[in-house]
Amino acid sequence: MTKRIESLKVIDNKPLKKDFFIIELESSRKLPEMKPGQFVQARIDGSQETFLRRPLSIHDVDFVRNTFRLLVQVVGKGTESFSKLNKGDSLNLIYPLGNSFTLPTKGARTLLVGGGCGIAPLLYLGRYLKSQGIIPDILLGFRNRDRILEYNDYEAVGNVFLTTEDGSAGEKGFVTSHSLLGKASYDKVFCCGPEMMMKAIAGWCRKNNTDCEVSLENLMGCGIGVCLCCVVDTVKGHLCTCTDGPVFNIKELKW
Amino acid sequence: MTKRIESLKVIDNKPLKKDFFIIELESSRKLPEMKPGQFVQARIDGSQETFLRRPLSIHDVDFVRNTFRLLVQVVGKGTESFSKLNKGDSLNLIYPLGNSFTLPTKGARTLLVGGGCGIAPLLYLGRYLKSQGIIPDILLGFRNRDRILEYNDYEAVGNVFLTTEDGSAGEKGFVTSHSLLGKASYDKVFCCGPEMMMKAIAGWCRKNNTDCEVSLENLMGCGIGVCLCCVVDTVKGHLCTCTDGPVFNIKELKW
Amino acid sequence: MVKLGFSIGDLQFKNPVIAASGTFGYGSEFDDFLDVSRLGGIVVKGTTLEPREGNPYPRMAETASGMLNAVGLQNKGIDYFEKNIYPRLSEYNTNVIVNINGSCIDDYVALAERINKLDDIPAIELNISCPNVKMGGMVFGINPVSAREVIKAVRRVCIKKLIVKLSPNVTSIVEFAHISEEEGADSISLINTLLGMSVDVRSMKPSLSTITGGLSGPAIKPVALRMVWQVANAVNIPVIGIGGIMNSDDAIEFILAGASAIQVGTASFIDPQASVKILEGIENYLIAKGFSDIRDITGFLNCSK
Amino acid sequence: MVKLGFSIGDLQFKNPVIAASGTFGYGSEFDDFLDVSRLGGIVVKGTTLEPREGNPYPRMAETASGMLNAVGLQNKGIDYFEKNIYPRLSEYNTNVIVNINGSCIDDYVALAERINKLDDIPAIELNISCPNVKMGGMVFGINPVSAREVIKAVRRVCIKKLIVKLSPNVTSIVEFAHISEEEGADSISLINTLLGMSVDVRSMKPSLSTITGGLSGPAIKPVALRMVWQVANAVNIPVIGIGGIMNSDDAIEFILAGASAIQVGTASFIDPQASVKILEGIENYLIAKGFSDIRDITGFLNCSK
Ligand SMILES: Cc1cc2nc3c(=O)[nH]c(=O)nc-3n(C[C@H](O)[C@H](O)[C@H](O)COP(=O)(O)OP(=O)(O)OC[C@H]3O[C@@H](n4cnc5c(N)ncnc54)[C@H](O)[C@@H]3O)c2cc1C
Ligand SMILES: Cc1cc2nc3c(=O)[nH]c(=O)nc-3n(C[C@H](O)[C@H](O)[C@H](O)COP(=O)(O)OP(=O)(O)OC[C@H]3O[C@@H](n4cnc5c(N)ncnc54)[C@H](O)[C@@H]3O)c2cc1C
Ligand SMILES: Cc1cc2nc3c(=O)[nH]c(=O)nc-3n(C[C@H](O)[C@H](O)[C@H](O)COP(=O)(O)O)c2cc1C
Ligand SMILES: Cc1cc2nc3c(=O)[nH]c(=O)nc-3n(C[C@H](O)[C@H](O)[C@H](O)COP(=O)(O)O)c2cc1C
Ligand code: FES
Ligand code: FES
Repeated sequence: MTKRIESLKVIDNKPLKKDFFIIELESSRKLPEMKPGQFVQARIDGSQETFLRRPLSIHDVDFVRNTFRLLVQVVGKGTESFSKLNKGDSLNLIYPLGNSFTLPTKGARTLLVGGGCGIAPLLYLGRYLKSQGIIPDILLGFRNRDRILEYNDYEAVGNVFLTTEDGSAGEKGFVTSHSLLGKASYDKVFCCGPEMMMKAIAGWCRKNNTDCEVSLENLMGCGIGVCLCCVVDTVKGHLCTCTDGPVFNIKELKW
Repeated sequence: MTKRIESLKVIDNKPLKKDFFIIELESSRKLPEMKPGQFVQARIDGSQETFLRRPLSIHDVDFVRNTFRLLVQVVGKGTESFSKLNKGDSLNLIYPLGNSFTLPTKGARTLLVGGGCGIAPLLYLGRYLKSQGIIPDILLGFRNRDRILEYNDYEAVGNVFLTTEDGSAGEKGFVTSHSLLGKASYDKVFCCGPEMMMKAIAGWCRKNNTDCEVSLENLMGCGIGVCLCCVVDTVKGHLCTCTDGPVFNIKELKW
Repeated sequence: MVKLGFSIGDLQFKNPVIAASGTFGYGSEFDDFLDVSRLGGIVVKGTTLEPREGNPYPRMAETASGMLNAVGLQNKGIDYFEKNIYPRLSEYNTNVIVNINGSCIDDYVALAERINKLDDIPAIELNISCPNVKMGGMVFGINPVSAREVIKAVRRVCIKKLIVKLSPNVTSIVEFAHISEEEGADSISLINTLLGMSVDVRSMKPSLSTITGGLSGPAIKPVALRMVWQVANAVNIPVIGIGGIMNSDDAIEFILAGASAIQVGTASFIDPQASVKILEGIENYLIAKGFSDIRDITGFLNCSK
Repeated sequence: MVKLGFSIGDLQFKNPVIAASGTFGYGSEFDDFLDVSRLGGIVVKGTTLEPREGNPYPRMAETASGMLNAVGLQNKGIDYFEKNIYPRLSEYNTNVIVNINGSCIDDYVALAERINKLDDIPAIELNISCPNVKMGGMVFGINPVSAREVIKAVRRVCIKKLIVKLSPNVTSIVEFAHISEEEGADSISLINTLLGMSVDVRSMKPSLSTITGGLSGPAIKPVALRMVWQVANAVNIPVIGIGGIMNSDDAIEFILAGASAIQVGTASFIDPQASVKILEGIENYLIAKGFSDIRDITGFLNCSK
């Protein structure tokens, strides 16, 4: 999979609830192969707002229109400057980066679990699974109803279940307490979200002997495996989130 | 004269020829007293493009509409970022700063000489002189016809004469070689432009025993007289361009 | 109301925000922008015995997130200060500190003696760290022997609180902190500027008339913070953190690292109100975190894994 | 065609743009972005005798125009390098330099002896300046006695060109440059990172697991440039300038100040093509200024008033 550096055209930048937004980008060249779970390193050309690039997951790809989307939450100055991009502006990316989710065998009962901006990579993953004939359950957790993102897109690729911490929508509690986890059993779980959530899901999977992959969010200096800043402590020693990950099987992690 | 720090609203940003543009700013408060020759220290709020503020002369003030204008040439990243401001954006200023031109007595034969973006402060000066019943001669020098700024505004306040270095408009040569200087004599000359031009005019004034004030452009750290970075070597020692100037009588300078 | 005060010996400061020398003039330049008396203190422009013209122009260059200066202690000398500036300063209801500079030890001693007589100046900041003068300044501050000598000599005469301002251009900042403490300094302030340089590739000339100059601003904050943390862990006198502090988060980084107070320098060029905004921001931070006294977070950095 | 080459002794470099250690992996990570063989050289990741895991996460923090890192020389050790990486490196048509690191002098000597046997490695860069390891690294580089010892010991065995990489965290960089030259270094590269620190005010914790780390990026450029200028004026061996070089103007500043070559570090994180863009920019500058050989502008800084 060849990586490239490219300035892509912003063809849409849609604010969602609260601090979230979805940027759609168009390439003037044919899009490279991109897999679910991969990410980009983004920076506004010439911008001094941040020094380093910012890693963002590939949210969804449309190879027909030659575009793809990023789902981003404003948490600091980098993401804030991205949120202000207008149609026609450009965003410079190094992409596609990282490994990808390991796709389950046909007929595998599959669960996707996401929280906050961690739901970003799950849409492209769900779409891919669906194209392989797997309709996953998708369990999304949010703080409260005001923080629920528009999940219609997710409903098109799987069966969506919701939790909110305060019960203002879906079931009350954390994703791990959702009744689904009591009832159903899965061959494969994919999870992306706050570390606490991923650890809880990892725990549940261990207990239930379920294969589980998580997508980690570490601080990144380069995104291409040279700065060695993004390490995660695994059973094989320090591995790079940007090249050995961001997707790790929980068997590899010391959680 | 009280200085203030304020974010002003950009109500117009008009590109002129080549790298020049005129920004019009509106204050939400009553404008302070501002005198010809004074300047502002500008920065885009929150911008990381430049570290320090950038000094810009007050080009023209409209106390009725509570607005004023800056005439700016793009020479680097600060001025470039200003050129990209849109209507409705804001520009943060510390202003008004510096001393001002010493206004001549009624009936004084007055010449204003400007070159490049040094013509900026001369419009407000001319307007002021006119309000005092003095119609100045205004001698403007440019590299070539492509670099001539729109000078209609200047024609409204004085008699405009032009030179271009290549003779593509007005008289050919530098301002000092304009035939006007051979014919007319003046009681007071005000000059702002490239240092070489100001030195030449200062030389002419010395020879003709004409009182002359120049507006200097030094690098500024603060603009309010505390960093002592903007000094000019005068007969009284090092003086600050930002507080003792930017306007100096050539008698004070060691030119 | 949260408590913001700190003290150097028996000298009380109402809050930990102090304006840094050479960046705040004599205070009055800021009267239009803020109430100078709200600050914990102001350190006035570096002062010498005789008037000084400083270095030739150009004296400044912008750098990435910082600036270089080569002012070279331009000031009108202690006589002028005493006669024309000091009387005005007495009107501020805050601690006014004089930053003193010399070409030799006698200069420093003579200045300290002059300041002894000025009732409204409760402290001096001994600048042995100015990189922009050929004689004195940093030359003292980067040599342990001469640093000790000048501090000792000044301490012998100085009846005011003595703050020693350290140069960061050394291998071991802790060594100079120890020397300061041993020789009786009441407080240590750091850092002064890092020695830097910049070149104009168009003209192929140095950007500064002096070739090298002092680097200040956010660029130096990580170095300043590291040194403040090292020094705060090494001495028992109050440490004043300086270097690239632009907002209250920056200030709090220094306080968590062990600084009892901070100085605001270059930030005042970009926003003349930076110092009071930092003060307000510190107060808000303490309230939000549920602390009632700034001393509860001084040196509170949690270094456990 | 302008001439861009320079040499360290009889070792020719086709141009003065070299990728800095720890920021360019082993070259292959950049194959998708540029033709690595176009560069004057690449310095591969800091290598030690034994494999090293480096420091715990977090190892990085962004700062104003820079970053702090606390990687701590994570690498798979010289055996792995020799067996798995070296064979691939030989395919690049450029000078591949190994950056060597040890906890004691014997480590450095043993590494130098191992590299002696690798025909396609024409030079080593002796890193006595890594701030992120408890033993060795910067500890050698900030003490003149141990710096001399390690350089002497390595020089005795090393049959390759020996480049000594200096730490900027010292009072007198010139002292260490002299020591390097006296002990037979063929070239000096500088600077390594400045020791810095950053605090997360929300969690009240240090941003790095190691509390302090190495500062790189444009923030340090003025300090790096000053030191390169001082060193270039003090020694007669080629100096390689490093620190905050993001574009060709930055590189030219170092060359005008006396650097025979430059290394591109952190810039490659932001733009993996930075090194070749810098190379092209230098060429264009020379053409625009009418020079036909880069050596015509090396140390050409015009310091007359
Ligand atoms: C592989 C990967 C994929 C990601 N995908 C997405 C995505 O699709 N959508 C999305 O919104 N975000 C995603 N993130 C997170 C995103 O990179 C950060 O939110 C962003 O870098 C923050 O930049 P900023 O300048 O806005 O905030 P900053 O000002 O840099 O930081 C704001 C706060 O967030 C914390 N922070 C910043 N980055 C991280 C991080 N990587 N991990 C933990 N804490 C951090 C900082 O410590 C600070 O407290 C991803 C991260 C990784 C590593
Ligand atoms: C009192 C005063 C009034 C001014 N009024 C105006 C005005 O009305 N309109 C206008 O267009 N410009 C004016 N200037 C000049 C203006 O301040 C500079 O052009 C501007 O600061 C450049 O900023 P930049 O970031 O675009 O360029 P930079 O990237 O900072 O610099 C680009 C190049 O210009 C040179 N340069 C920058 N500033 C100065 C300076 N002050 N003197 C000499 N060389 C400089 C730099 O050395 C560099 O080579 C004034 C300057 C002063 C001191
Ligand atoms: C223009 C300028 C002039 C300065 N003059 C002095 C001085 O006279 N005495 C002194 O001790 N420090 C002087 N300093 C250093 C500052 O007080 C401060 O230590 C340094 O700038 C670092 O802080 P900052 O990054 O917040 O500016 C000066 C700094 C600048 C930028
Ligand atoms: C993440 C990272 C890792 C580094 N690793 C090494 C190393 O292993 N050996 C070394 O000599 N220098 C190392 N350095 C220092 C760089 O080679 C360079 O000297 C320094 O970053 C300054 O240059 P820059 O500002 O261009 O990055 C590292 C720097 C960074 C940012
Ligand atoms: S981010 Fe640099 S190695 Fe992963
Ligand atoms: S710009 Fe600071 S004193 Fe004039």
